[in-house]
Amino acid sequence: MGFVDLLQSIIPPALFFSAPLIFTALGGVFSERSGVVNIGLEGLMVMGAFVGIVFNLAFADVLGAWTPWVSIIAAMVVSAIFSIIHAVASVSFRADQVVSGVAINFLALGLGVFLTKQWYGKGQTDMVSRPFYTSDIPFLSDIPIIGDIFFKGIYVTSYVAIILALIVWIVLYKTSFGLRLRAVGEHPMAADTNGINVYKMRYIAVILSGALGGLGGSVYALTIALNFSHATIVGQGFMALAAVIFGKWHPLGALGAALFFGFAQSLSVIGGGVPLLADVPQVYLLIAPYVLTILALAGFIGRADAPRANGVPYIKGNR
Amino acid sequence: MDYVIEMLNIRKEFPGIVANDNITVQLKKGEIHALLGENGAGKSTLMNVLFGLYQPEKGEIRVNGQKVNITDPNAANDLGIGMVHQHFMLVEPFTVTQNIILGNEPTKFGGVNIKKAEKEIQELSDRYGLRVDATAKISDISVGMQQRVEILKTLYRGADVLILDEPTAVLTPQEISELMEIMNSLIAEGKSIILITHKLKEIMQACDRVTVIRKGKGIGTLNIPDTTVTELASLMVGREVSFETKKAPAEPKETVLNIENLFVRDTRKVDTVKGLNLDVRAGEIVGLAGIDGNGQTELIEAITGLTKSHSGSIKLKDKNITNLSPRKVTESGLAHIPQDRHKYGLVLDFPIGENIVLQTYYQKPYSKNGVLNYKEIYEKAKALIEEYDVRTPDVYTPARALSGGNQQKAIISREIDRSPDLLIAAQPTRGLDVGAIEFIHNKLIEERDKGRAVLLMSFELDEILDVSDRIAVIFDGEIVANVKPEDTNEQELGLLMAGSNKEKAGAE
Amino acid sequence: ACGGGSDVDNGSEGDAPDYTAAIVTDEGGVDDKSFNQSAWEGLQAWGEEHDLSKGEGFDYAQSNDASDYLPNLTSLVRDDYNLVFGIGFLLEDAVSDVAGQYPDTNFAIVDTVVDAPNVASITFAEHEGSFLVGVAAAMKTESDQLGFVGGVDSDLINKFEAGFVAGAKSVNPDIEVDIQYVGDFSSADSGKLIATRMYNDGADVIYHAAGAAGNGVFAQAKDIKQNDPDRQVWVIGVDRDQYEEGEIGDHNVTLTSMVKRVDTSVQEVSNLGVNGEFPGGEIVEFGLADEGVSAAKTNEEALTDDIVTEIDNWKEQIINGDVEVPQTRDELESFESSL
Amino acid sequence: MTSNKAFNILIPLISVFLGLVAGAIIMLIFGYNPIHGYAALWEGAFGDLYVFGETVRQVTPYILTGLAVAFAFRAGLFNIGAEGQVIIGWLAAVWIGTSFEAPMIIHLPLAIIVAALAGAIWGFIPGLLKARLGVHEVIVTIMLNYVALYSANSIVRNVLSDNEDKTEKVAASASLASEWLQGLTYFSRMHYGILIALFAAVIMWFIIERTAVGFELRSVGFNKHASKYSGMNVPKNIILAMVISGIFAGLAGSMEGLGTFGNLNVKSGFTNLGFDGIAVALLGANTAFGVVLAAILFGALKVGALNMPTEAGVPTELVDIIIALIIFFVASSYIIRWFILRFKKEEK
Ligand SMILES: Nc1ncnc2c1ncn2[C@@H]1O[C@H](COP(=O)(O)OP(=O)(O)OP(=O)(O)O)[C@@H](O)[C@H]1O
Ligand SMILES: Nc1ncnc2c1ncn2[C@@H]1O[C@H](COP(=O)(O)OP(=O)(O)OP(=O)(O)O)[C@@H](O)[C@H]1O
Ligand SMILES: [Mg+2]
Ligand SMILES: [Mg+2]
Repeated sequence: MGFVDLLQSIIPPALFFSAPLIFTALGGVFSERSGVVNIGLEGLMVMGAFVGIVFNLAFADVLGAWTPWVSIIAAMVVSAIFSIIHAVASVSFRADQVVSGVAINFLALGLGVFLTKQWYGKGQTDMVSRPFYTSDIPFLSDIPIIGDIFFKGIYVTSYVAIILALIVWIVLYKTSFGLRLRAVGEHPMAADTNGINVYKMRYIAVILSGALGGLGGSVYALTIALNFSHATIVGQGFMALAAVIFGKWHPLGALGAALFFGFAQSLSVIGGGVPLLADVPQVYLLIAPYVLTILALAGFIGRADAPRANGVPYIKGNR
Repeated sequence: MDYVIEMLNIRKEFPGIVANDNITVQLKKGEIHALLGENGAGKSTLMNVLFGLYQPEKGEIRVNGQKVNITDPNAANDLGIGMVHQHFMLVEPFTVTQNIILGNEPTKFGGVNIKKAEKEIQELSDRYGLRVDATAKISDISVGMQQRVEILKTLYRGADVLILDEPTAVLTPQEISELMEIMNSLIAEGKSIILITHKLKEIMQACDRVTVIRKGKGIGTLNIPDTTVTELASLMVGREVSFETKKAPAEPKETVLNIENLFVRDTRKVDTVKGLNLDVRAGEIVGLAGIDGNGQTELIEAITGLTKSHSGSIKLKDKNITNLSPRKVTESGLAHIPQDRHKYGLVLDFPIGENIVLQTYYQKPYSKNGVLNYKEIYEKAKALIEEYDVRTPDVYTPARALSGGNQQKAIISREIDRSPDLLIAAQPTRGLDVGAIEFIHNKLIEERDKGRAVLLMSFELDEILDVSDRIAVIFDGEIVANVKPEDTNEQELGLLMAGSNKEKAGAE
Repeated sequence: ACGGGSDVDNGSEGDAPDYTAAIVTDEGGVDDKSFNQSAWEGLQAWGEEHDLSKGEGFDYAQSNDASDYLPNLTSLVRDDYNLVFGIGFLLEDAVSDVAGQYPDTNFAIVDTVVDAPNVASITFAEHEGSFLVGVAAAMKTESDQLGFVGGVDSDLINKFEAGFVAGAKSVNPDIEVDIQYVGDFSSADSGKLIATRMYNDGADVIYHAAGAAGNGVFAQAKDIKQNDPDRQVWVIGVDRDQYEEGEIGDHNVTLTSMVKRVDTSVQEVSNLGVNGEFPGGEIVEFGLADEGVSAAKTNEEALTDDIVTEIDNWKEQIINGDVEVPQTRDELESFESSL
Repeated sequence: MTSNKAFNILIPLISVFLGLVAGAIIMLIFGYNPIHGYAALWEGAFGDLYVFGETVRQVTPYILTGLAVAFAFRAGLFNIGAEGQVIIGWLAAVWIGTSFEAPMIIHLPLAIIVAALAGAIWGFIPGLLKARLGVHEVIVTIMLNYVALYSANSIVRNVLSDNEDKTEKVAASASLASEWLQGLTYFSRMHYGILIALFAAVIMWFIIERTAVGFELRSVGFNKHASKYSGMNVPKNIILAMVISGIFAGLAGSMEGLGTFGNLNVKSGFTNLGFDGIAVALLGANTAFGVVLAAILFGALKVGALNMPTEAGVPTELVDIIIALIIFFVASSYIIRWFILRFKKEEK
């Protein structure tokens, strides 16, 4: 297998693996940048996957080709609403945000599987009939080499994810909304005295993380898993959280980290069939993404400074 | 009426405490109006009410004669009221401009138009002589400039009334007089100012009228020309106060702390202590005077073992303690009242009793073979709390629930009780009221009289001048002068602290 | 249809037996589209046959976790079921333990062997079924390149692999089979990636023996078909007839499936129990002859007559004993050299 | 004022109560009879000696993983990695248990100690990285969970067996299983590990509350700066906390390897013991005694849940929802506290 072939068999899957992580990690960036720790990303993804699949199954006949798109929007909406629980607990009720996030994880999985059993009478849904399919990007895919590697047989959602990361970067760093959001996560009282409603900003940020987590979960479900069960989302949310921290709470950093995870993961699966790596015992390929992340953190990424007020409930009037 | 602001019969309660009890303040247009009171008197609370951060339980606010309801800081802004808070409200990783426009951003195509804002702010700064670099990051600029940023922030929002909450507490004498000038130029532009302070001299110097608050109650408003420092002081405290700390002349003995040619780097790997030499002898209090950021923090951290020095030596009673761990340094006979009592001095969630043994928990009788003896610990704590008059319901109460002054007393009791050879006190009276300050000053002098060496670091020149037997001025990581308090004054000290000595030396 | 083939049920038709049976699933419910579901269907059919209803005469207990196997088995024993099935080799230890504890109860284990006098071990000749789908694949391929995606690299799945390769090479010794294991039976994403690579590398028929991970293989095949309806991509399903999984628009990418009649086996073993002929301590193997394993022929469009003929031809030979299908990689090697 | 101690007991109780009420409401909404549902749950957890034994069996590792998470929490660290430490401890225990035979008095303690050590190493890595390089322990422990899972699978397959998906059973001399206990409980898998778990809880209580080491750990957990100021070695304490945390989790793994299962399977996913341990620790307010009570509650809920589908038709996941809500209520203790205080005021 030539090098280009190798890239061609690794890059598109890497992009497809990364997309759900990118979406969810961007949600995490919003939430944590506003000062709300979000361990609940996993649960938000579960909710997104559940809703995306259920919606897809229910409306495939009505919506036709639009089904997957409408499904992920439905998943975003429902997960956004679901995330309000975390917002209420950690913003209004001054809950320990880690604890509340853990509760979100348990709750989403419990509810998802419980409702699946209620509605379908079994522990997993059917396969959706209208998932996302890969496509070639017109024109770009005709570029030699580059086109083959980056623009052939790729899910549109992967591009959406990358573009969204850029948008989030612009929103956070170039708009007044972003300035306010970051201020709330660094020094909520300063923001408050500048007339910014800290609670509102944090609610918005958590709800955005819900929407994006739901998007991540539903994209995972509609590109990769194609049905919903207790085993659909297992740890991807935690990987997204890791991408947030690895990426130093920066949208483009999170994008890079998620792409790295996706690349490493696709390499670990594909590697078995790549002559160069065929002799490497599979376990090394499997653990490579995780070990590399640790080494990167220990070696050159180093200390990551969280937003200063991350995890601290804001109590108005407290000095 | 020509009052811009009237706060009439304001009452504000916090759980278990009436912070403002029927206070009235009226601000005339174009005046500098002082708000005077002890710590905890309720000054900040009153102003936070005016700024919309708190809602009063009772009372009425009028702006230009109109009754208003100030629900939040935005409402205050709209009414032309701006506030510079006691603790700066600046987002450190942001630039000056970002901080100023926050919440009020000019936009272009939906994005923040930062270029335009920068230009506007630079212009505004120049107009009032504020000398602020609009593009600098807050974490990179001095405290003085941070304060000017805060002032700029109110001006940018078009404030006509500025509330300055203890703006001088963190400034050098020179910076203070600069601030006074700025205030005058603001008045000249038609603004009105409320200045909170408990420094009487400043009030006499800069203000037109003063309202005195004591224990949440308004005592009255006076015209500055009609009053004196002594009158204001007794109004504020409610009794006669002596301004001089009484103490016998020092009798310095052998050298306890000896620092030679010390170099220390800060977290950014920049030298902040550069070849510093300092001696402190038994039986004397050495005051370390200097503007914040000239290496005093790193110096103290290096002595106490919290930071490593990279060359030079520190000796405590002839024992070399350079780069020993904090534990070893403590055991060698050093006690340290830290600058930031919440960050370093206390584990706020521990009971007071456990805070009392924070450095000695592992020693007998507090623990034996690694097992704690709570009976001994709490007995000790009870004894100290009694002796130092720490007001707390009991020794099991978390330190967090104590007032600032009582927290500080607990720390001091712990440190002094270890009978150290050297006591380092960093800003020991910051944020405390007159009573507590008196108590602490007397304790320091008492320790001196017992033959201990005391190093007192403070940004308050009054304190340095009152308490020290000798003053070491630190500038740019070096001791640039050693002077006796009786041979100097605030003005001269201020100049030394600003490096006049060194510059002169360089010029020669 | 094949349930009727057993000769034991005639006498007991109609009257409710005092013999009761239940199954314990492995991780995954009775709706897993795989052999938990198959087993439950078999038990339900058996219940119907004897006029029993769920909870009265037959039932199931679902395991959510490996630690649930034993309590589930035990609770069914203690509910006085006469015969308790452990569905799947994962339950081997649990069945072996509980069989020792309750020697008076009958147990059966599917897909592996537990050596105890009160346990019937139900196995299937997966290698033979795999041989037939290998034949189909070899007939269908245009690139002479096939893929095999296994779940976990174990003796059981190696049987599928060996049979498949043997079948394909028997038709055309030049065919290459690209073999890769997912590492588990659940990672559909990994399954999809592996399939992506195999199809990219030129394989046009992939046989998966990877449980839910195999869903990824279907997903990838359908994806290719969606983009390029003219391209030749096929999947061979496993355990049940996975025809449904292959539907994509007007096409269907499921060439055939290696069907394991777990349902029949459960039904038959239960009936043996009813008749007092419970095969305790024995290994009951279901193979081609009794339709215990087979190649599904649902996709008539894809499975042309000559392919079907060829399959039936080889099936004959295997049943006759003319062809001995290899079960391990070693056996495969000597099989290949004998070609 | 209602004292803090009273709140610390009251709030978990109220949370559990509210969680169960919410569960009942959900059952009503979906047309189940909550009384039947909860009766089935109770029956399934305590109805007879067999299920009681099974409940104890489930409680055992929960106590240990709960302690693991709680211990780290007390030192200000969030150990999401208990999961991986469980797997590694399990692997180590089984490795020792299957590799040789020796008198029980040596073999069993050795297997347990090696499991604890393995867990300790798995805790040491994130502890070291946190203490020396400031690397976030949450991310390192998440990563190590996967490393543990895949490595253990590979070792089972390639080292401890000949390409099988499980190891042999551990030698009788390394087994925690007890015929006596099994006989007593109609062959439940209850084993002697519960004694180890309870003993570990006592150890945690003693270390944290009674020793100078515990004093340091708690101090570091609350305020690193003040701890450093007062002469404590903060990095050392961070590492120590993670190591001890890992030991508890490693022990939990040995409970499964030497007690419940007696071997190690290739796992397709996590055991969830470590993740559930987070919930146990949080409900137990990170105290040893609280963890034991919370583990009993969660163990009973999990085992009892198995009985709900058959007896009352209620899906087992209802229990997960209830657990989630309980944690949620514990998290929102501020609001519960507020309600209590208001209630009291109105009474007066
Ligand atoms: N958010 C709050 N909650 C409870 N009590 C408060 C709060 N803010 C202030 N207090 C209390 O109200 C009283 C007045 O406080 P305030 O901050 O107004 O005093 P101050 O005069 O500004 O003192 P200082 O000179 O220390 O700034 C103090 O006893 C203080 O403890
Ligand atoms: N977090 C808290 N929890 C409980 N009580 C508190 C808390 N913070 C402050 N208090 C109470 O509020 C009162 C005022 O505290 P504060 O620190 O403002 O005192 P202060 O008036 O500034 O006194 P001091 O001059 O001693 O600093 C204290 O007596 C304290 O008991
Ligand atoms: Mg104040
Ligand atoms: Mg105070």
